[in-house]
Amino acid sequence: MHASVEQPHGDQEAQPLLVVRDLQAYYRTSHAGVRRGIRAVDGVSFTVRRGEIYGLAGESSSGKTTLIKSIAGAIKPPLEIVGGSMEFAFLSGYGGLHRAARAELERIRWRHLSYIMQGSMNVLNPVRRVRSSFVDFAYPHIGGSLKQFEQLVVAHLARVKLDPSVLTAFPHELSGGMRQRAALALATICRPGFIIADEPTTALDVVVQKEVLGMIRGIQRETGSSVLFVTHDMGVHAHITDRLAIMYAGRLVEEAATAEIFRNPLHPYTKNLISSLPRIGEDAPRAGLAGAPPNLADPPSGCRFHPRCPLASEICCREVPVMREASSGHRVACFAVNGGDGA
Amino acid sequence: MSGYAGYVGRRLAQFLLVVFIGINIAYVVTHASPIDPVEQSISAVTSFGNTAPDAIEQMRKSLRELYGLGGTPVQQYLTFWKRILSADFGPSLSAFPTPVGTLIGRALPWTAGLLTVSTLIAWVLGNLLGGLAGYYRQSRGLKLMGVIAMGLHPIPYYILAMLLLILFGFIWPVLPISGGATMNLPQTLTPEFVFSVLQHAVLPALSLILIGVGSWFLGMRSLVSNVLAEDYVVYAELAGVNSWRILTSYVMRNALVPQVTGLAMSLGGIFNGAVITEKVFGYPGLGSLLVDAVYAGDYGLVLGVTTISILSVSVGVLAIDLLYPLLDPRVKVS
Amino acid sequence: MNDLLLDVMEVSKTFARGRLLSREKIVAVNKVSMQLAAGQPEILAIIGESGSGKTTLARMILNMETPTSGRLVLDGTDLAAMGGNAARLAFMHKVQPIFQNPFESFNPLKRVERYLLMTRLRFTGAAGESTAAVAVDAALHKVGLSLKEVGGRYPHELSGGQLQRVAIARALLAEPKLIVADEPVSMIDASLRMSIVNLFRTLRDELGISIIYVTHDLATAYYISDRIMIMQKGSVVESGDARTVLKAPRHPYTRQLREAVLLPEVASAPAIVTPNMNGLSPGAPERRA
Amino acid sequence: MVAFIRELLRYRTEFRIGLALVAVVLLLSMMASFSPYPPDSVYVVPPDLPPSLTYWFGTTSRGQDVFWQVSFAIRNTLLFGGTVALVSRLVALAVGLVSGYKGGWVDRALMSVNDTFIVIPLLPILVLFYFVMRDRISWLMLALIMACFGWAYDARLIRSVVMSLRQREFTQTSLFSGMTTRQILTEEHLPYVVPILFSTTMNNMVWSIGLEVTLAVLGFTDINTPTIGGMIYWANQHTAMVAGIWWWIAFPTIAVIMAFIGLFLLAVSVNAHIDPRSRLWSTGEAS
Repeated sequence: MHASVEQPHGDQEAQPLLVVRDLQAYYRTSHAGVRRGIRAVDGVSFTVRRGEIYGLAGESSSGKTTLIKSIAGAIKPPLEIVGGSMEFAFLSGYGGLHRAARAELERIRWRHLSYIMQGSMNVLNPVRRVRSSFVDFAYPHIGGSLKQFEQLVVAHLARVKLDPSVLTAFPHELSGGMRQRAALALATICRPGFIIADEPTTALDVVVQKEVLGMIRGIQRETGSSVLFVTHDMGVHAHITDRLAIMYAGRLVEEAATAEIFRNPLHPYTKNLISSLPRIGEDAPRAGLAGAPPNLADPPSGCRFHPRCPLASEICCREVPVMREASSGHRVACFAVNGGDGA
Repeated sequence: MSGYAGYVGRRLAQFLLVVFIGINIAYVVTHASPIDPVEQSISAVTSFGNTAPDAIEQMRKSLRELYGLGGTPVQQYLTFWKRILSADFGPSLSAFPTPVGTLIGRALPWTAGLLTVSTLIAWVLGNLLGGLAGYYRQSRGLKLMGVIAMGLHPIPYYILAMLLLILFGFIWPVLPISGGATMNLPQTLTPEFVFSVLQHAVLPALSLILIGVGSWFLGMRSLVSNVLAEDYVVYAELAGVNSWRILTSYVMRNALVPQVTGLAMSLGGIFNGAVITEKVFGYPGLGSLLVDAVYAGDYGLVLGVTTISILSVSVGVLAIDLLYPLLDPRVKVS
Repeated sequence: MNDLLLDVMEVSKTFARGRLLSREKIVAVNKVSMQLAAGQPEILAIIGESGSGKTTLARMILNMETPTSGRLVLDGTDLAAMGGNAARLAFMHKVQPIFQNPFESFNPLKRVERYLLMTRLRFTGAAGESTAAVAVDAALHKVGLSLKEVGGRYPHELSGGQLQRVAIARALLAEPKLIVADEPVSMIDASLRMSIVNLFRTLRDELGISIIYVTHDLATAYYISDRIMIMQKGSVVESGDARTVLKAPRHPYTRQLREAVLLPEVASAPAIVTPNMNGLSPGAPERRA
Repeated sequence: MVAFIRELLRYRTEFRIGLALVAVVLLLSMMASFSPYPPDSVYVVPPDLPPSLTYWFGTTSRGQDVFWQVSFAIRNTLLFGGTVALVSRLVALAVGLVSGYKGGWVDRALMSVNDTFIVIPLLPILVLFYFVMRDRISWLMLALIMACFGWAYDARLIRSVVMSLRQREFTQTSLFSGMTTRQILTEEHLPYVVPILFSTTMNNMVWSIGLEVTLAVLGFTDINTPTIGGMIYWANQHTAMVAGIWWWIAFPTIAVIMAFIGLFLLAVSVNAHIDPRSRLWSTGEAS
């Protein structure tokens, strides 16, 4: 094992922060002799660069939550990593957090890698004051005297416009927006190199959502962290991410700079996602897609989008399209765009 | 803080309601009898030996008043309450003329001590082990403990107490099986007396603890497996928070909250158990007093012990309720 | 009076929180009035954030909540004066709900067609199961499904989008004049959302059903509604023609909401550059317009 | 329902063990109908014989065959528990349903009374009851008075289930599909309440039988009707343990413990199976 922990601010700046290669994560159950598998993530590759907000969009059964769990190393049966690797800049040689040694993980977690969770309204321990969450999560990584630590926390809370008094409050005494900002401060206090944000603003009202997004952006710029930002909301992606990947039925179908995706979507699924978004001031009719997302226990052959695709041809039913660069930095997995032969 | 005041107000109101309904049940039960309880009691007492006729008359008068047999139903009811509120249950018939209050006062500390200590031990131990068993699901030892708890929990107090009695009284006689302390020791705080009290408390306490532990263990284990799925626990795990810290401050701390409510709710049942245990081990508490009073036909004493039981259990519940906000800060806003 | 389908007059709803000693009152809806004209089907959007009282108002219109003060009159019937089972059935014949969570809209232990058949039999006096089944199939066709696809299925065997269509078909089977839909698409996947939204438009245009669309989403509200009503903390702060209000909001709160909408247009502004690959200063493009 | 039981049999070891124990005890109780002796006659067999091929469980000092006594006793004890459970279920169901559906002040008032009944220590009251009734106390009377106290905890459980059912959207769908309140209760909600009713019935039987045994052992019941507690009472009266007649106490104790553990396991396994999270765990049906 040549595992080593590298400093996020080392001299290997050009090295990407996370490289995911051909990841396959399945839910496998076996009872009464019947083995079943749900291929939630099936051959996903992408790279998160240093200092960028990388967006991941997908609907409820796209496998994006499973992808996040895999990257975070939160693998519990029946979820299994079946193939592929995830290499972090700060943890190389293991092929993923789920294989890292315990001591290594304890060093990395929160120092180099933190999370803003889906439903992060409920991430603070309800029976303890907010201060103790900061102490539990961050103090072991920051050290020094508790007094210094608290000063640091107070200064950091100011970045998310929270008063120091929230530290002595219990979570239920804070409003939803305040809790969300406290969670944001908690996730960024150690200035980690990498933050995974899973639907961090979905439960918020629009006005608060915009404010919190601005704060995430602000802190990210200041600390130079990379963020993997997952949400189904294309408006949020447009607002905050630098690059964007679209996931459908366990696979990536398109990836490009966010602006490029919105300006020039290539994959028919992406095209529909963007063209169907209603906009205030535009009265043209929008059309949804026919059909329903596939069941991942029994996905369609070939391209998983072909049963709903207006451009589907015979090859789409047979072969799996791979992600190919259509123009610089713009990858797409579609025979209609890339041309016939697939590979 | 007004939230806390509101909470305390609600708990006090509930406390008064429990006492009110409890005493009323006692009233209805005593007045439901188709036979004249006074004559029955007197015949039960007098059959033991020669009692002076004027003493019998005094008893009859006191009993009739206690039963509230004179006057209109409303007057009967009010008299009943008056005697209970003034804690005046008259003289005991079986230990005439010692007042019932004195007998109860003597017995109460034994029960309170035994019950408090054994309940606390059972609660703490059961929750601790149950918490560990819920957290470390794979541990064989804890799994085995779960099986034992499942077997122990449904066994009634009497049967378990009897089994212990057989085990330590006949098969392996190492512990005293009867009484609260060695008979002839003076009841002062000498080391011998304290040791003797502790020694005598082992078996009754053990039977209470064995049954209690099982139920707290099972409850805590299932609570913990629910808490484990909560966002704040998952998040702390992802954050690499020390696992002992997660177990104590996150998992157990939150799972304990309903267990405190559970303790308050089951206090009545635990008291029932203590009554039996005391009888089996001849422990000089309220339970033995109650059972012996029934055998002796001592009405005042039975009624006195019953009302005091209702009252002391309610006080216990109130005490737990008032401590509850310390554990769960959320009650203040409820 | 008779030319109104729905007349909401100064309704308020207060909830009491806490018990006995510490009682505080929360005004969920504060003197709201609104009207829907009869014979003139339209889509009215009620827009607000959480705590704005929009859902409480919708529940009062559905007679699931009784107003603390004020009056609601539906098609000539005062909801407060409605008593007895027959009156309740007559009311539900006119007004039907669509709920937010399609997975929760049907009992997981029962087959979904049960609700469709029941609705048909109860409200339209359909003679027997077989005529009802024909009507059920027709209603399912209106929402792009068929009895063949849905019959005999349990809720977990259908997707969220399908279930929401079934819920709409069920409402249609009562032949209502008004449908109250509370956040009907917020839990529907993006690729399916617009087809459900478009369905509401079809219901209005082809079946002449008025729709009250309760939502927090300004963009879909703009897309389908004729009129909108903006609520904040229980009160209506602005209302009127959807296009007028959303294009040129007058009330500061409406403006605030309008500005908070995250629009894809922002990203398609030409100032975008590809992110800097050289790490430390993330090359995030300036996007603020 | 059938599918539910089949699933339980398939995935829950506790359920299988519980079912087996209860079946054995039930079989034993049904044997009572074939007893060669009436339950209350004494000196029908030679006294104090240890277990043998003739007298499987031995004989008592009162000249009774322990096997047939246990059979009668467990039958009566189960009947007692069943009666208490049945009557208290009616109260629990009524209070739970009303409280859960009505809500508001009705709920608050009912729950206050409910909590009172949970807290009040029952045993002293039962003893008081025996004290004033003495020999007139009957099996049924005791069962009824216990039923008056045994509903409260379960009413709370039923109430919480009903409250969550009432909140769920499908209830509103049913309402707007024109279903009557009775239909909603019996067709939509009952399937969720039945498993709870079952598991609380089992737990309630464990509770009431335990109390009955206790009272009987102390002699505070109708000791002439053979029950498990009654048998132990008579054994104690004849100082059976000291005299070495252990079988007089051991067999009824074993029988009642089997009943307890069996009923308890049935309750636990059904309860665990209703909880969707642990259900997924056991059937392996994740996501």
